[in-house]
Amino acid sequence: MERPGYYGQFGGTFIPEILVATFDQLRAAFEGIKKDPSFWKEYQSLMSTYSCRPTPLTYSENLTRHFNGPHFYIKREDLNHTGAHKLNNVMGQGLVVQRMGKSRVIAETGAGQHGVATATMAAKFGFECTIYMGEVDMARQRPNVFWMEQLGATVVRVTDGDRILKDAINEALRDWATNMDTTHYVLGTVCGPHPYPEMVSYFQSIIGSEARDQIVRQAGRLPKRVYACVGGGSNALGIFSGFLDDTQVDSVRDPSDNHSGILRVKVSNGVELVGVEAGGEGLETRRHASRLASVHGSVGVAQGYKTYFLQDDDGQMLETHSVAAGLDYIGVSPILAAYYEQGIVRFEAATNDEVLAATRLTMKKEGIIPALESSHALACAFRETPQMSADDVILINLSGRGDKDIFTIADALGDEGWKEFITTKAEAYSA
Amino acid sequence: MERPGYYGQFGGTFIPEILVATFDQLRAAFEGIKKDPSFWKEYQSLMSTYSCRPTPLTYSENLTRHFNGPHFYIKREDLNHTGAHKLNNVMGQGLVVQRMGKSRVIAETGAGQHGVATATMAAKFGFECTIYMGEVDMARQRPNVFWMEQLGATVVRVTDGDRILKDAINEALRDWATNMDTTHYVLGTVCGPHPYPEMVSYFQSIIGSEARDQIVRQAGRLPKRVYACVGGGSNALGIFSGFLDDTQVDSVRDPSDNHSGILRVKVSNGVELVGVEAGGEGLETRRHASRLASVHGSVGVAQGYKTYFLQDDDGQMLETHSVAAGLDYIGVSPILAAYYEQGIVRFEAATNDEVLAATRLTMKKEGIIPALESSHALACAFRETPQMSADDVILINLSGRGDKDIFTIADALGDEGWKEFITTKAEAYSA
Amino acid sequence: MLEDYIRQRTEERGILLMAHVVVGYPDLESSFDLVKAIVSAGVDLMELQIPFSEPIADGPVILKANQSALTAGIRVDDCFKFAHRVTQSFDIPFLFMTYCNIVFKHGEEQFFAQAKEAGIVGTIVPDIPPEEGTSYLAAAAAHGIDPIFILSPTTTPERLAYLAGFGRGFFYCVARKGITGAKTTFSSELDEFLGRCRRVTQLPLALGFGVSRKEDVDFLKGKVEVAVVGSQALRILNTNGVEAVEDFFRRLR
Amino acid sequence: MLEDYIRQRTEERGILLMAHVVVGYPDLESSFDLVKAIVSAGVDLMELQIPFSEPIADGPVILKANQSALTAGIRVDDCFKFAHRVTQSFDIPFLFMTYCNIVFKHGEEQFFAQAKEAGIVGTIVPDIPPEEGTSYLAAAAAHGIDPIFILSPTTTPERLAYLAGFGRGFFYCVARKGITGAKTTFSSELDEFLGRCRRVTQLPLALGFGVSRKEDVDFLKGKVEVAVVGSQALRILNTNGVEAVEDFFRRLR
Ligand SMILES: Cc1ncc(COP(=O)(O)O)c(C=O)c1O
Ligand SMILES: Cc1ncc(COP(=O)(O)O)c(C=O)c1O
Repeated sequence: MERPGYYGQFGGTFIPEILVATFDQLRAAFEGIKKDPSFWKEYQSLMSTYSCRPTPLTYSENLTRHFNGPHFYIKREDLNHTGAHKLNNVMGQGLVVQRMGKSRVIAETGAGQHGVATATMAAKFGFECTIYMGEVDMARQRPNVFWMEQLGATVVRVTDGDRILKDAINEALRDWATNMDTTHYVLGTVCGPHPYPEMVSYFQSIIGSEARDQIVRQAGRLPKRVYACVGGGSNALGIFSGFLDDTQVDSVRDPSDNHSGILRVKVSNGVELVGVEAGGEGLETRRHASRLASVHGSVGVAQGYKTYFLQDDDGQMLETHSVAAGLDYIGVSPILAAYYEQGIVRFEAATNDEVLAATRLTMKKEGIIPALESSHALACAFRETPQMSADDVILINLSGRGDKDIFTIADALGDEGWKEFITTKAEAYSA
Repeated sequence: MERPGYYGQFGGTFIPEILVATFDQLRAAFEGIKKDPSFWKEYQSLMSTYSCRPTPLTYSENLTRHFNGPHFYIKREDLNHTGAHKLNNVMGQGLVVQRMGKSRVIAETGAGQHGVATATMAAKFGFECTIYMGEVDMARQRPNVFWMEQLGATVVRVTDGDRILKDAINEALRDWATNMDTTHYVLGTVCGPHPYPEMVSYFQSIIGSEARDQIVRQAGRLPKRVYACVGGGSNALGIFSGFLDDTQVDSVRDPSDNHSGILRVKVSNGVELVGVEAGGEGLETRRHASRLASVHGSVGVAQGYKTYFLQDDDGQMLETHSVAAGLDYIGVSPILAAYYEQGIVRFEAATNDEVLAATRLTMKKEGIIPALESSHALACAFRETPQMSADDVILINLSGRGDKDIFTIADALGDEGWKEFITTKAEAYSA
Repeated sequence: MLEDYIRQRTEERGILLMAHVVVGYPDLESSFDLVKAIVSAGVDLMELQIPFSEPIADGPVILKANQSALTAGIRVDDCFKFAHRVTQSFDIPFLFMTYCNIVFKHGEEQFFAQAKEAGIVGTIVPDIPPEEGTSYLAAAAAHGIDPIFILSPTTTPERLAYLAGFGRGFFYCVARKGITGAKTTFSSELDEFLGRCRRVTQLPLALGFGVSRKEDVDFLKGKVEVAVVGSQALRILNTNGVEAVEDFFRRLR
Repeated sequence: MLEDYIRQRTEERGILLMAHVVVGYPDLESSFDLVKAIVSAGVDLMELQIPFSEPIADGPVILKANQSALTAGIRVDDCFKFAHRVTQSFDIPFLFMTYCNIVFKHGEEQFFAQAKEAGIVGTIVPDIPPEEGTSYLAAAAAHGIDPIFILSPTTTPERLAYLAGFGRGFFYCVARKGITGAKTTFSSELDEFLGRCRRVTQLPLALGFGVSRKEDVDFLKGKVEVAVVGSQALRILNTNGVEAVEDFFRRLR
């Protein structure tokens, strides 16, 4: 038997002593919730009245036709309140905080999406809220900063380290080590020390259980492949969790093969799960955030847990790169690291260029503006269409909507009208 | 019996001869749909797989507590795909276009919300799409212009007239008069010549029929009042339609009283319907867009239909003003004008200042970012809480989300961080 | 009577010309000079457009003139006065062209009474189809003013017959889909459309939308009684001034 | 042996001082000078921090020093060489302070072998609780290096007893919640906490987090064997240079 909090060799609880009691408390609260038959009902009811769960499954006829198949089905997490799957997690943790009787929440944020979701949850539950955000990310994602503040949160600018997501996590942990009595740390993804990976994937599993029902009902059968983008891994684990019993791993990756990057798995019959990481400017450039799909990741321990990280030989974390801020992270869920080694999930990378092309195509063909993160899943699916037959069914998790990315998308496309608009705005401000 | 297309003295089909045949065709198509028992099912199925209908009804505990009652229930049209109730209408019209075998759609847009919705619908249905938008609105609402273009639409800058919504409507009508063979005009609200008011309210009635079921189920009874903002009137009619049979009009407004602005209606028992128009800088300043709640509106005929307009003695349309672009329109639904005269709906105005305060409160208390349009309904409900008892139930239609309004809201709040961000962005562009 | 005037004059001249002037554009005095110039160029009828803020049936050139007249402060009463002055000064029939709301807000009865007083003989209101025109038609009839209706190539034969029943003075046929001011290619399709019109009415036909050259007028001779010239004259006014307009009309026939 | 050294020296000096140095900050030569200065100020023990990119238990001052040493290019092997040099040069015990990943990536066995060779006598790794430390503990034991564990005011009595079982050399007690570098108000609550620690272990106790003035050290005399000074010395180094640090330590006891 694995130790609790471990997934294969991954996971664990590598935390400073000062936080041990707090983690004990959290673990106990989470265990209580899992055992309480009323809890999931309460959670579902909250999510169906405050957000729009079950989120729909959209059949994408035009993409299907464009590629001559397979049949594209898209799980619409973008329709969630606040625009992404992130809400599933924070609302669940909100209920946990309520049960623990705490009054303050803190969170890290990179893209700002999790920060907005947490600020939203805090407003709804009446908690005090502080969000840690790297200075670099704050500059890139100002709209989200504005909304967090409007929602009543204090946004703290993190000026240490690379001033991005990982540094915000460190800073949040530091706050927590000081204020654990009143404060819960709302971690945003299936990473971090136990019980976070388990707890966050527990809440996100609502995606997969809905999606499996829906696709069986709407398409009449299981999908051949399920695609999801992988930052920390929460939306991926969320949707994958509905199909774990449907996978068939025939030949497992050679464990002695020390992370060659080539996964020798054949899924002959079952549902194939595909996690898509940020390929950034291309794996060969090393400017990416692919911990598993590239050969540049290696096992390490940081931010409280063991997994594959992008790090150097000394164990110092590397800079990561992606057009999608939400995928731009050094580590990956320990649960996914285990699935990687067990051959349960195949990992791929999509480059920034592929992602922008996929975003464009999806907007034009389906009238859906995907988040750049989510477009990684689309891009990989598009690339792999030739491998599938016209009547195969595939499922893509659209983790979030892309409105929030307007500055990034407009910049990436070099839109002149947008530049002109911003310039005029700025002139009006300085007048 | 009223003439078809008339509501009391309002409505009608005041169109150039060139468009008569096109309207005949549209009316016939719409009649066909109403008679076809499978149509509503098809529509509902589309809306539940492409958008997230039924949209939730959220109980707003914190607002309820903040005001010491009444119990606030919020209908979440903001969770619709593309972020507002506008999608209900355009998807319905999309199905109509499909049945008519046309291949191109055109639309006017002010705030950009209806333009984005139409561009989205066109992408999904595979139609060519042209959106007319006033030059002034384009400058204010650039993000929506960007998305419309990304969704594959051509956005035409309207430089005539006041260069706002009404001018975009005129321009769309001109396009239509030329291209009616291939083209359908997707009007965005319950205005315009027959059958638009009826057709758009038919599609929007999905809001009200859901909301009535939901509030009876969730609150255990009917609401005392239903609040909705009124631009053209589509979201208002959408939600009101569910409660028309529940209203009780005891004493009707004196029809000889020529638009005194004071409505002598007492709703003793039934559900009271409240439409909230844009009070702009205050009714007394005349810088507003209140056609019914102010004494400045009068009956006229423009853009193909008869209703209350903001116009001068000669019948020339006046400039309108509102912080919410979507309410900034000269006319109002002929159906609502009739309800106004019949005392079925009470009309109020909310000023820009009240609206911004309501927006702020709703963000902080409920974690919901309302569109500035929708905040008019909230603002009026907040103002009227003292008139109600703590255990009354009220229903507010949250027609859309406010992310799209970031430039407006940030400006209205004078947010320094935002200004700095835009200035830095502009500098980067000019570098 | 307008109908008789057109018939007689057509016999004399082969085809008549109807011009279009936006009252108060760029100002009332200039409008008067324009009317004068056009009349002296030999034009046979004239539409006086009362500006409206939402002229949905007009193209950009006329639209801008409407807007600019309104911005300059023109009022409906100014237009009545203007009409009175020109009908007193010039000996051709003048019609009002405007939109429904101008008539409606003024009060239909009042509008036609004043129009009559001003010497106006007909009205063209593109956004009042007969179905919406009960009181408009009644008021026109009461004051002996001809309400001119529009026939379009998209109008069905049944509807042509229906519209024919409301005709007074003449019918205004539009040469093509669309709005004023765009180019029209005059072709045999047009013959076919005019044939359909002739089948339902004995009244004279005017044809407008896109008439801009002598060739157009020549082409129409024998097909319709009146060629209507709108945007093109306005364009010439905007670029070359009132004498050029006079010259333009002089050479048109 | 570390434990014996502390006991004996405490008898002589009443209370010992442990200093903290980030290796390679601002560069290796300066680090060496800093160690030299601190030793000559009479400090009794020293933590050498091997910089890590994600030092979650450190506050802003030490965090920045970590970052800046890494930016300057410091490698783990440099830290071993540096340790070797200082243990050869100065006659007090040196410990490594770092984070789990540095040990893990280096290989635990290899890490402790090299640490031993470098003359290191103990390790402080705040993100390896004993539950996660099986191989870490084994490697430390194999090479006779003391793994120092941390006791905190939030640690339950049961867990204190559990941790006591893993203690070697001494325990590092943290004076309060939070991270390094913030202010601490030393109070009777602290006595109570130290009492709980004494109840579970015979080993000497060191106390850190917020020790920054002679008064703090005086207050701790008789309560713990070692006062740990970290961020305050680094702050002085940053603002007033190495001599000021030496002076600071000289006046501290
Ligand atoms: C829309 C969206 N998708 C995906 C992610 C990546 O996170 P995860 O891998 O935990 O789903 C983010 C993170 O911010 C996100 O905003
Ligand atoms: C969010 C939102 N609410 C309301 C309106 C007003 O339109 P209507 O009165 O037709 O609902 C608009 C129009 O753009 C809108 O975008």
